[in-house]
Amino acid sequence: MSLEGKTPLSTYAPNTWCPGCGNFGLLSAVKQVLLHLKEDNKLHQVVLVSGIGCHAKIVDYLAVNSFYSIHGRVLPVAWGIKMANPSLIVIGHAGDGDAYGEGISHLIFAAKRNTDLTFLVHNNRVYGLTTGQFTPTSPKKFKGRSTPFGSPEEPLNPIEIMLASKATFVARSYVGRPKHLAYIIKEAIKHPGFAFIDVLQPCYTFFNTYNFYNQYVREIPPSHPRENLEAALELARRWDYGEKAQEIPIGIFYQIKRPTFEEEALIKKHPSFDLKAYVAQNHS
Amino acid sequence: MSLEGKTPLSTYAPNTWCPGCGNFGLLSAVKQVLLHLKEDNKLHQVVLVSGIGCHAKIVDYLAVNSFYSIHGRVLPVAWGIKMANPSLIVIGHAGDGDAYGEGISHLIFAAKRNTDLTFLVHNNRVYGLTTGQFTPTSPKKFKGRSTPFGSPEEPLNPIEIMLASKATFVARSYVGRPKHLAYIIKEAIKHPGFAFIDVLQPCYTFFNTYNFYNQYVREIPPSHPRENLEAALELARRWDYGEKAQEIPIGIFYQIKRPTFEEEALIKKHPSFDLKAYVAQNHS
Amino acid sequence: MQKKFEINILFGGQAGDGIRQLGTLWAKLLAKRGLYVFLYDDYPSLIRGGHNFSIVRAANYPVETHKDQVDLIVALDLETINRHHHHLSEKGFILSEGKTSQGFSLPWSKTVKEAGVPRIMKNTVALGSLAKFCGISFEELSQVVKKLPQAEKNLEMAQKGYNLIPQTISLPSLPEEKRFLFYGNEAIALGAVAAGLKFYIAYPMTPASSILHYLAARRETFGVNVIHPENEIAAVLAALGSAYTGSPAMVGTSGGGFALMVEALSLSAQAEIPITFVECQRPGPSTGVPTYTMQGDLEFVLHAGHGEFPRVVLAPGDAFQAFYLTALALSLAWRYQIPTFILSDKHLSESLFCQNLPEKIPQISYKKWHKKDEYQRYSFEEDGISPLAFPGDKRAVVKATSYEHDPFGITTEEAEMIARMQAKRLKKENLLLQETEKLLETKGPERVPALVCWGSSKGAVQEVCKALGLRFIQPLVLRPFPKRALEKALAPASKVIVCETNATGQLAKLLKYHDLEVDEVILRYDGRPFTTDSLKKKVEPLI
Amino acid sequence: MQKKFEINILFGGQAGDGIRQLGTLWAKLLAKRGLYVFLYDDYPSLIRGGHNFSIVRAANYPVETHKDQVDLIVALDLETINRHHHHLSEKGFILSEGKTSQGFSLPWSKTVKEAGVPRIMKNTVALGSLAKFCGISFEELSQVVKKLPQAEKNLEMAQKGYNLIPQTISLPSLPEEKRFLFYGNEAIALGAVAAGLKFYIAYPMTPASSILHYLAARRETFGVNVIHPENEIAAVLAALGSAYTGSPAMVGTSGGGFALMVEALSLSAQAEIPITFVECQRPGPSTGVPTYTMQGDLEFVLHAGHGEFPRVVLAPGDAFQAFYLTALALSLAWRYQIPTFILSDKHLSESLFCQNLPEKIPQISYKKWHKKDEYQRYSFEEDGISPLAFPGDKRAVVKATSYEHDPFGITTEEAEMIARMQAKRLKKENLLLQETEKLLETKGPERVPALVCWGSSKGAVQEVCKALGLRFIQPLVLRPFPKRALEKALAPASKVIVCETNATGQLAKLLKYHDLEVDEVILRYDGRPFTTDSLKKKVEPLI
Ligand SMILES: Cc1ncc(C[n+]2csc(CCOP(=O)(O)OP(=O)(O)O)c2C)c(N)n1
Ligand SMILES: Cc1ncc(C[n+]2csc(CCOP(=O)(O)OP(=O)(O)O)c2C)c(N)n1
Ligand code: SF4
Ligand code: SF4
Ligand SMILES: [Mg+2]
Ligand SMILES: [Mg+2]
Repeated sequence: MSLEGKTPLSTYAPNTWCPGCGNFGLLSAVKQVLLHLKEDNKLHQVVLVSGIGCHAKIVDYLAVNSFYSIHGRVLPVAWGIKMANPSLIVIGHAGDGDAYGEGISHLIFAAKRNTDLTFLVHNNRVYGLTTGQFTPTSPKKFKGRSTPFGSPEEPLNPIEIMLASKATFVARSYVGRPKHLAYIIKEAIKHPGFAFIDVLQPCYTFFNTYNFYNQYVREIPPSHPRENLEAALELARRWDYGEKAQEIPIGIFYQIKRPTFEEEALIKKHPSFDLKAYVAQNHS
Repeated sequence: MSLEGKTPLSTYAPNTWCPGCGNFGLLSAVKQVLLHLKEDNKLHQVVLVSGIGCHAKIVDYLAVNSFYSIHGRVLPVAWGIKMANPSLIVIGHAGDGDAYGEGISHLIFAAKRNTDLTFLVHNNRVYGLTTGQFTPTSPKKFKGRSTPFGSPEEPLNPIEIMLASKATFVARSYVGRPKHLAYIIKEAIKHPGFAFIDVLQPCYTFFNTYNFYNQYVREIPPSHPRENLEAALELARRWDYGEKAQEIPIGIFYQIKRPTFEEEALIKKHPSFDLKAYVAQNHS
Repeated sequence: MQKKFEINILFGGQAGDGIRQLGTLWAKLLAKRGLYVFLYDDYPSLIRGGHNFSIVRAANYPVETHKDQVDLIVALDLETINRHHHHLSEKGFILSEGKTSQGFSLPWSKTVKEAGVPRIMKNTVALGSLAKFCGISFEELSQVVKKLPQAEKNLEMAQKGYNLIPQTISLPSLPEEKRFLFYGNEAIALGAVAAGLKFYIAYPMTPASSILHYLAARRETFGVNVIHPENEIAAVLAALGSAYTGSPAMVGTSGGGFALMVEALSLSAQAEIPITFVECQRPGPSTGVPTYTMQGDLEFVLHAGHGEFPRVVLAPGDAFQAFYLTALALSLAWRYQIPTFILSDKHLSESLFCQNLPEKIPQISYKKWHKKDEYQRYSFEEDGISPLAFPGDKRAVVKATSYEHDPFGITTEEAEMIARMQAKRLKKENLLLQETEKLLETKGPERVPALVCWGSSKGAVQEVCKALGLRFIQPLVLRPFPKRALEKALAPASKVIVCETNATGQLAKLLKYHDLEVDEVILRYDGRPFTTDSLKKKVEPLI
Repeated sequence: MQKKFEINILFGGQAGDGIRQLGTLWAKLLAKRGLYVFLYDDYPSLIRGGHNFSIVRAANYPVETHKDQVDLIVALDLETINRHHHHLSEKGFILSEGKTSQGFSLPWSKTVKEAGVPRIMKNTVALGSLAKFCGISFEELSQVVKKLPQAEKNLEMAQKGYNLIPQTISLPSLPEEKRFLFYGNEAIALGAVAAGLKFYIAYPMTPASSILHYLAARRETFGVNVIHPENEIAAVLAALGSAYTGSPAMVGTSGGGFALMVEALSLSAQAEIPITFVECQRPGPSTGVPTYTMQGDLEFVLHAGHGEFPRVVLAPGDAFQAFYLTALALSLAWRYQIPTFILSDKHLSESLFCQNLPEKIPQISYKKWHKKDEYQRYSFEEDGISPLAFPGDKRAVVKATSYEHDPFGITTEEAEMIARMQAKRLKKENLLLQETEKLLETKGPERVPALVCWGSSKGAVQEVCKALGLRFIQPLVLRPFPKRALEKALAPASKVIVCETNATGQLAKLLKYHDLEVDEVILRYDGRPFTTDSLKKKVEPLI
């Protein structure tokens, strides 16, 4: 028996996403990036960490190291992996329910700490796997199964939240622009520190936003000054994750350098420890 | 036996804060506000909700309704109280460990939802009751008992986080300015929606910041345009909760109106429900 | 008396084909004929594709479980036949679009395509064919179909399906009696509403989500606020906030979500705030197998929470019990100011039952404060239960707390007060036991082996008992444990066989713990419920 | 043999007076003399003010518990005398600043003030006086004092205190033997380090915080990363991330924090990732009484988590056991790829013990992958234990998962695979039992009553057994439950009396559950530990 499937990097697990699901585009972008890492002989260093939801199935489909964790907890798991072995390339896959609902505390702290991870939010603005409830980025009035009369809440803007939380790499991409997405993921992996990507990923079944995104998505021009927080905020506010938009910028909103958590917090060497001598010295 | 203590609104519980603790100033400001509510014959409508920590002891000292909850969970408890009885005046007391660490997810959602609460963070930038560990708003390099070699993390700026989370009332005050503090609390209670106050509250024992605050705290001038998000952000960025400051603005950074969660989400009337008729109609 | 009649039909197709809806409509159709029905729904954790099936059993006597073997397969795809043909009885039929020697090949997809209606309506076409096949009049069929959204188109499709096939068999009907169709979770929701629920607060999690969906869609009718917060921790704490003001609240989730609520469970105990938890089990540990079933969380729920405190754990086994026990859970929570539990699982929550409602429905009530003296939230009382007042009351200052406390609710660290308050809370356990001990189902003869079960295994176990002439015993309350009542119920049994769908025999352990002998344990832990035929085979060699 | 000697001293004052430090220094002083010592620390949940006291018992034979009655009170404030004078033995003394007929009135505050040193140094002055009072040479005293920060000033203060008082009594000394002083939490921390810990991840919570503080201060020495994350949920999940890479991790907390970790506990079980939990109990439910003690979380820890899976629960009763069992907990976690627990409480965690270290320290080791064929993280093996590989290994793809899965770690919903994997994991429980069953302390004669205890009650119970000639039994492992070993240990007892500091008798229930008879239960649930004298009084009428 073998874990490998019929195409490079795939496993034998049958894909169970709905036809038309935005996750297919995301998967192929990730594969593209992983194939590059394979060429560089780094594939064995990659660890994918996922939450629970439609997005999370991605780890079953890829024949690389992975930790299929629990709903909302991608980031602490990924953090633990990176701390314990900083030579690993750790990529988190979360849903928007995962990342912005159940697990938002970890997201803020990952940004604050600048732990060296890449974090991809498969943001379909709906709970997919639990059959269509509103999430923190669903537009107000969204009719999901827990809010059949319309969601009573304004959506969060995760780009703003990340900027306020001191993230050092803040990006958005769209599965409808696969090259762009692959490029952003590569840049995120290169970034030394916490790299956040909100990936617009239509849920064909419960919240089909393809037309909307196709209409309004605009790539951020290269002239955008990435290290400028005000400029990043201005771009971030062009779309509030509401039902309407004038323009939805995608690309890297913000990127700066700052020491990583691993550099700042981990002990430098693991000395050999002489228990007997230590105890004699300190406990008598 | 009686719950009441020797001074108005107080209970018989002995006060166990350290001499010099910033919580005393906070307590007296709150008392002042409660006395006004008492005059208005509204004291019985007040509910204080606290977390766990030094700050939280405040509810033991005040002879008003209170829910002494658990660490990090002030806001969901307060939210539940307000939803179930919107005529109550619900005031949350949290520590910075509470509000910005254990419970930050609830803080973001309280702001997003604009639930009609007043939320006071007793921000001493340290875990007081557990004897001095660093918190999310401790300055980098802070030497606490869990970080004896210095905290490896940049502090969060809760004002920025709240602005990014769509809070409709964002303020900061300082226990060293008791009148200012009382004024801000009153404004917060008046505000229809989520009113957030970061209260600078020196911990005399583990992080004595009186001199620092006395030196740098400046009241926001009345000319500040409260409904202007950019202006609020600019003010917020004047101090990053680091060790150094040029100026620490206190006052109302931001205030706008937006429908409250209670208005948007609660059912309007509780009709009498005829089970038998309903079941006959819908379940056969 | 009529001759015994039953018909078992398996409906299969892909997720997105509306298999469960098809099964439910069929069940309704037969229920309207006065037949008893039961629906079992089997689906993987995905949204489109894969393989779903529902088995609907209908009979002219009560049925609360399904069989592996079926009389008819309605296959909306080929996969259904591949997977299930070996479950078809020898004389069974298949209705499908493919060629088959054992039934009819019907052009449902073509019908739908030609009519230009959404693909999902294939299920209505198939329903039409099935109805005709079984000799159900189109009049009867349209009663059910016309309640669907897009009624006209659906009626048209039903008609087309109806015309595709000749009548082949016929079904009996029974004189009409008042019985209703409830999914387990609907019964839980309705029981709570009937008892006086005011807030249902829940984060989605299979197999509890349908409580949320059902209540959310009907919140105005029921007068219940339905809130979906940021996570389970917020859910339970908001529920406690609500209850503190006198507004009854319930939360619902599965094992993983309940794990996140455990800290607050302990808070509810210390603060003595009433709350009802619905825990719908699924196979664990951890994410496990989200859309399948297992009775694996009993010990967890019995003991969850730090510190020691009374609780009530109720385990319904069908929709009637689910309705009644949920109402009771709310009632007990408020009368005793404690946390109470409904322990369900996928099999109970997501199966469809055809039952009546209880005559008397437990209501929320509580010991009210009489407004003498100063209010003490935690006053010492004979029975351990302090009267309730709520914030907003001008004469009371209501102090709830997570700390150990004195009668006013002020924090204490004094040895004597700590011990007295611990004892005050624990005192309730005895009273509770007196009230709940009788909650036990016992049926069947003496001096024969008894099958003992709990929760969703009830349906299959009960039927096997009937078939084999065994004694049937189902405790409905698992804490406080009805030791004496069980002792009495078990005494006349010649042998005790415990049946549960988990891997370690948690009820069996509980019985042994209470000095009740267990001779055999039948376990199933592959994510599937007992079926009456497969269970019977396991029981026979043991008796 | 020397005559039995013991001296019990109570040190009291306000929080912030350095009472615990004073007691600890005193304990060190006597330990250096070769005496056995034990320190009990009693403090409310506040930072300054209030009333703290420490009782230090010293003897020329092993002591692991304290008494209520003391021989000497060192009172840094008046409150101490008011509260404790009735605990003073008839011939006891009081050293204090106030007037007293039973001792000395000493101007400690004045001394400090005149010297212009920080107020806290009053404790050093008092230590000086006490040393002199007891006939300890200034040389001995300075050995201990000079290790303090600000050594010179402290030595000066010690000297001043020394000069305030005449020698009044004298203490024996014993030939030096290698014994060390450990707080319970220090022993837990060191045991983990000695076994091979690499990450300690914890959110502060009394009474577990001192593990965090102790390790954080020495992280470079120990080669252990110490991380304080945003909450307990992050703590446990980061620990699992760490262990997934092959880096052993431990988390520590109290009941409320552990409640938040329960979802991840279940994850560790499904993913088969080794982890050790330290749960330091305090009186619950909920926040309860944070700085006091109770053995109230046993049942919770035994059964926490949704789904069914093996775990090990170890309950040390002194520092030696804490050290050894923590090392063992890590070792078992890795060898069996399961969650393991150290169940402590305030009384064990924050008392000071004078003991040796074990000769042989369990080490972390695990079944390594042999790099044949393709790696299957969850391969089926005879013993249920699949070999481990870690990410970064070029030949292995390591897939951990919270879902039910096949051997590669790919999600499964197939009935047969589900059942096989459930069985694979549960298989380990038997192996575990074989290995841990012997972990039981039994001492004392046969045909007399036996006192059975667990965890921190050990010290007092053991001493009462010695004093009354009873049999002493302490199971060190509570899951898997050492039924046969206990049966054997209990068999020669004429009567079984269980002693525990909780309100419902959780160990007693566990014994009964395993068909072991219990005749009497002695419970204490006022937040205080058993003391040898008070427990003796409770035992005497029962034997
Ligand atoms: C603690 C917990 N709560 C709830 C669930 C149920 N659950 C599974 S997936 C999911 C939501 C998934 O939404 P999202 O994260 O947006 O992922 P998507 O399916 O949309 O990709 C939920 C609530 C769970 N598994 N664990
Ligand atoms: C779930 C949980 N984790 C940890 C604790 C322990 N704890 C009590 S108070 C506290 C920190 C308090 O810090 P903060 O919120 O800043 O309040 P302060 O004492 O500074 O006012 C902690 C960690 C707890 N009670 N509950
Ligand atoms: S439900 Fe939505 S997100 Fe999930 S697989 Fe289907 S289309 Fe994709
Ligand atoms: S520790 Fe700090 S916050 Fe707590 S009471 Fe003392 S001074 Fe106040
Ligand atoms: Mg989503
Ligand atoms: Mg604080």
